[in-house]
Amino acid sequence: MIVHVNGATQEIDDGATVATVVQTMNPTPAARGVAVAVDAEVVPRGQWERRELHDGARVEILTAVQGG
Amino acid sequence: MIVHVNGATQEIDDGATVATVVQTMNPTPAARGVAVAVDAEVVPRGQWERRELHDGARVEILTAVQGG
Amino acid sequence: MIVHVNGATQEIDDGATVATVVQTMNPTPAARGVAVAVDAEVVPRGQWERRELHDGARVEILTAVQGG
Amino acid sequence: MIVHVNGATQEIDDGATVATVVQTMNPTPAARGVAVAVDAEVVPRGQWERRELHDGARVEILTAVQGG
Amino acid sequence: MSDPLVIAGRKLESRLILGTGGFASLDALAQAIEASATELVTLALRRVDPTQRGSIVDVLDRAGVALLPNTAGCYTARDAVTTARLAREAFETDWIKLEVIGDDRTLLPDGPELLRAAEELVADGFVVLPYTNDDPILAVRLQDVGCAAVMPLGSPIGSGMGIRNPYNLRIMRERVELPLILDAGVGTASDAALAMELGCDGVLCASAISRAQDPTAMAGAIRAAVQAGRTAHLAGRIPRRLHAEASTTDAGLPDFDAPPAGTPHGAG
Amino acid sequence: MSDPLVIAGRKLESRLILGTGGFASLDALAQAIEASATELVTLALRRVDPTQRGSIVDVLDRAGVALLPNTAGCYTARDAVTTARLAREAFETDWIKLEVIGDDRTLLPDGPELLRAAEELVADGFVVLPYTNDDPILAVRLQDVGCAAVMPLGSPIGSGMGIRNPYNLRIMRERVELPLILDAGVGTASDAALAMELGCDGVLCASAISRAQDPTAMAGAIRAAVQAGRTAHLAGRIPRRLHAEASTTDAGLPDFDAPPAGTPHGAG
Amino acid sequence: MSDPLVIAGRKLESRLILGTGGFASLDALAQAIEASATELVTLALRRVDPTQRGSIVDVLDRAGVALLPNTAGCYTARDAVTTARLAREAFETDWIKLEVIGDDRTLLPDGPELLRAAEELVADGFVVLPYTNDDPILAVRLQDVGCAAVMPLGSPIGSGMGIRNPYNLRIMRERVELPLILDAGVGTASDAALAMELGCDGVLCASAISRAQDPTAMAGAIRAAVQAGRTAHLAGRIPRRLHAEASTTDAGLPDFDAPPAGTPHGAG
Amino acid sequence: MSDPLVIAGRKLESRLILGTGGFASLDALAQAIEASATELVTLALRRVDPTQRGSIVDVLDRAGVALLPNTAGCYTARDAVTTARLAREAFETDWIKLEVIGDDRTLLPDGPELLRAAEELVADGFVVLPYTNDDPILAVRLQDVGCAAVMPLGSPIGSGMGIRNPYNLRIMRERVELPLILDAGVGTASDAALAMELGCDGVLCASAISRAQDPTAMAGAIRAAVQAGRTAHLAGRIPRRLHAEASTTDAGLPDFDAPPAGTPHGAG
Repeated sequence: MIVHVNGATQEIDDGATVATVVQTMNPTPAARGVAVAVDAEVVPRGQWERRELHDGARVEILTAVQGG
Repeated sequence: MIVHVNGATQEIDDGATVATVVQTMNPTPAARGVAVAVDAEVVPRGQWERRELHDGARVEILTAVQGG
Repeated sequence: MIVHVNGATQEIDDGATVATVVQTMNPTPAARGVAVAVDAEVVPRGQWERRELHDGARVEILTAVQGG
Repeated sequence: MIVHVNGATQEIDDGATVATVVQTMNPTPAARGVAVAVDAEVVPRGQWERRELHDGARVEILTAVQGG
Repeated sequence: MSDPLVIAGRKLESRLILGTGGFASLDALAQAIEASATELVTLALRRVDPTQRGSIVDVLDRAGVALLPNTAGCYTARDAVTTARLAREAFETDWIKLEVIGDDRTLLPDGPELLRAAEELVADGFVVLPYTNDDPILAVRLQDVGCAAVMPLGSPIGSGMGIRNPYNLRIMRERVELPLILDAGVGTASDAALAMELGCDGVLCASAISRAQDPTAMAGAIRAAVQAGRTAHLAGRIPRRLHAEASTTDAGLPDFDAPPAGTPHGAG
Repeated sequence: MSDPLVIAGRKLESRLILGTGGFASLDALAQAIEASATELVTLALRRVDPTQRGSIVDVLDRAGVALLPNTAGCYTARDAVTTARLAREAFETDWIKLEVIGDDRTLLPDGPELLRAAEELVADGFVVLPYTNDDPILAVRLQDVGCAAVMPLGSPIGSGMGIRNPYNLRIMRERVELPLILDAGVGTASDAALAMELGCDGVLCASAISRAQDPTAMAGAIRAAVQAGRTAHLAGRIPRRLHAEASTTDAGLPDFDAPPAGTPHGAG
Repeated sequence: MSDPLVIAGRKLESRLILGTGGFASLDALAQAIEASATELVTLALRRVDPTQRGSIVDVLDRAGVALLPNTAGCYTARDAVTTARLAREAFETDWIKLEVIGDDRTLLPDGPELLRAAEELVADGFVVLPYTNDDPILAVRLQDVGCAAVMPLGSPIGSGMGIRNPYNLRIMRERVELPLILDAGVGTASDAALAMELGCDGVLCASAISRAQDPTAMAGAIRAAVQAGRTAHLAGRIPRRLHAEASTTDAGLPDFDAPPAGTPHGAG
Repeated sequence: MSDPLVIAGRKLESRLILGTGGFASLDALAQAIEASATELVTLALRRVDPTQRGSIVDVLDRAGVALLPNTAGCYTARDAVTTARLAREAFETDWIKLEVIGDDRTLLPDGPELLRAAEELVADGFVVLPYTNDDPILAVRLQDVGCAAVMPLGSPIGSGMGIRNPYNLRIMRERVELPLILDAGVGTASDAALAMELGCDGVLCASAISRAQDPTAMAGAIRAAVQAGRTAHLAGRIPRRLHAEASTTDAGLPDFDAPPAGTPHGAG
């Protein structure tokens, strides 16, 4: 199954969750300062483990940077 | 029947038209530079003669002034 | 004998010194912050006692004030 | 005899006049818009012919240019 | 050598648009129109006053100028749209100077309402000339929705404060291809010239003329200033420098003092 | 309706004095003179260059303008006085634009030397027009010693920075009865208009015209701006306000929304 | 004597909000935070970069400052709202510095989109601090929809041009009761002081500090300037005058020259 | 980290010089001295008034500040020199703030008289700090004759107009190596900060403090502003730009809208 994570295409197993892809991008997913949107909707941290991704999902995994 | 012409209450006969009230306010209604709204909708000059006013109608009869 | 002290005419005895007129204007002449000019020339404090005034002398006795 | 004309040293005959050196610098000396100073003093046009230069004289021959 | 201002296909030889508010009389207005050489003049709609003598429309018609009705006094897009439609009916013109203000003390435009009204009026076939603030982004949005020109303020209406933020007008000029007309704040001639030098295509001026001590003379002054500023803009001004740049050369400067260097004085 | 600038009894219909420095050619100068309508033009004295072709004096004579020689490049009263006397001899005029500068980078005037030179030249019968800074006190001193006009700068020569301190010019105008001519800093038309609006009687302009991309066009622009500023000054501008002053009345504003207050709707 | 800035019930002893963009390193940022004495610091959200070392959140947590996430880079209300929600999730704060820009060259805000986003975020429970332009009307609209503060620019982000139009801020201050935070354009200390003197309640500053040659020193300078401007604002400045007002009295001035009037000199 | 202002070999830790004119009482003055942290304070000489209670000299001595007598009210070099000599006698100091004014309405300095007085006083052994206008050339002349500092105005004494022509101060700073002290025109804190940012070494301030509604608070504000401006000057400000310079990077900006380019959506 194909999903788009931070603009890049990625092949994942069926049934993979948000937590799965977060871990690939960010080895310390518990860290404060990370947030995830799937298809432009926020996925609260508490749902990462159980929220499965659908084929073609657009996942944005964001973190804090300097700015403003 | 009561209508409101330029903010003032006015008693008119049933079946009175826009042209009727225009004439009371402006003795030379053909003059360029006059426009009329009934209930915030423009009534084109060509319809003044046949457009009857309903009870409670809010009529605005406007003309050119310096401005701008 | 007539002298002019701070713009006002004053009658003094012949042989009167700068110290004499300073004392009339300023009861504590030793105070720091006072200076005297006679005919637009500074008279140092050390000479006040012995410097006699001539007839028509213009004496300015100045002291500190607030200023910019 | 040596004179200094417009900053350059020039050998001239004894008895040479202002008119002489003007002519060497400016072939049309009658032209309006020329003035001469010798040793920082203006020499009026009317005196050019008879004013002899002395040894070491500093001659400035000036004319109109754009400016201002 | 013609250099017309073209708005929605209409050529205007004069780049000065005259606002008619504030003139003491229609006669004074007529004289100012003539002195200004304007070809486009604003006017407003108000309730008929049966006691009124003389019609501004007659004055403008006699002067041969085109009419630019405004929507002055409107606080909402809805009222402005209604007023524009009444003006079209009254004056038989599609042109509208669109004003939607936010406040009766500053008379500053309300951007979001203005944009909404502009969009609606463009869709309804109007030639929309919006009075806007000096925000370059809003100007671009007004261009995007199909306005015929953009008319930023220099400072509040009638304030006479000139162009308070020339930088915004410079940035706006870079971004907007439509005609830019400075529409408020002119206090005197130099303000109008500056607007044109900043790249505006025209100036709309009411109070600076109508409320001057001598409105006719001021109309002539601002007319000349608009032309001067336009010409200067096209003529390409010199750059600004902190220091001086001599206008007279030092070459050939005489030396009245010293003998020429290295010369053994009197040696000859 | 004539409104001449009068200096030392000479009437000038044009209030623009043209500086000739910086023009690329005598032809360009001649065209700018015509476009500017000036009647008084500066020039300088430098060492004769035998290779030079064409005379600026001929150009100016053909244009029918009066000459205003300057003392550009002088750093001392002595050199300026000598130069003025040479200019009188060369051009058969008592008029002199007196420049005594303090610095070749800023070309700013040296006040004490300028005052000294002015005093000496007045005593020698000259009509002295001193180029000075924007110091109101020095301006009064120059008036006191008998100058024919006072010519303050707006900003350094050739800087194009306009009038950096309009307050000083306002104060100077209150104190000086002589003609005031803004003499440096004009960068474009609006600067010239502003000078006149501040109460100057004329503008002297060189680089803004001569070094513009199109000098002839800029000459016309600045000519128009000087006139516009003069007219605006006399016409009496509106006061400045922080807030707005409506140019369209609120009286008679329609109300498209609510039924008239207190009216039992449909009661009839 | 405490004089805290209160936003949405939170008291901030420092009236300087620090933007974190532009610092060369997290160390430099940490030092500037300390020198600035700020208690509220912005940060942004971007895609996770697995190669990144060090976390700005850790730095800010160690410094003990509150976080103010922004929506920098958003051009639409929709993106800004999504970004704000992600920030709430990431940083566990309802506070959001709302930016909706119209243009990547000027970074000027898009008023209508900004207002829409503000309204939506307020409804969603956010404490909204919108970065806006200097338009007083838009500021009032932002207040009306429930923002917690209004953050106008002085000039474009990072331009260092200071406050280009102080008049607009004065007018805004008259109309807005919410805290006003100057949010862009500060170039150096005097700009920050001026903002406070105009009645702003605080200053948000990033580039002026982070890109200064010595960011830590500049952080201290701007901190002091904000306090100085605040104190000066409350202390009640003297009015502006065109002319002078002597600070030394003329009373008692000596007269070194003339004998006293009317005195027959030597008569005694 | 000490950064003293050094004038004629004397080190001053505070770069703010306090003028004493305008305080409502000696108590108010004493409080302002403390709040300002100044170490150098002006005072003047006037005819003895036998009815006067309390001595400013005592107040200044108790505060431990050095005295800087002035020659306020003098219109000629001669009077100023006499006054300076009297001040030396009265206060046992060689330091003199030299004022020679041209006009009692503007209190602007008379350049030529000032220069003459400065020359004479330097020859007589004084440490001369001349109050001068913002003319860079006169400043250089004052340096040349041996003054210990140059004290230009920003605007007329007591006008509170700030620095009307920052360009002149920039040019002056380039030309003058002596300490530059801004000596008139400060109206509020930001003016003082700006003076320092332009490269002044100190600020002399009287009316802005003494006539503020709360002089003690304003003394503290201007003290902080002088320090802030000094620090900012040394910290190296960012350059000014017409356009924006982002403080948040665009790198890593999320894309909430489109599917990634070139990806056949749902192809997996």
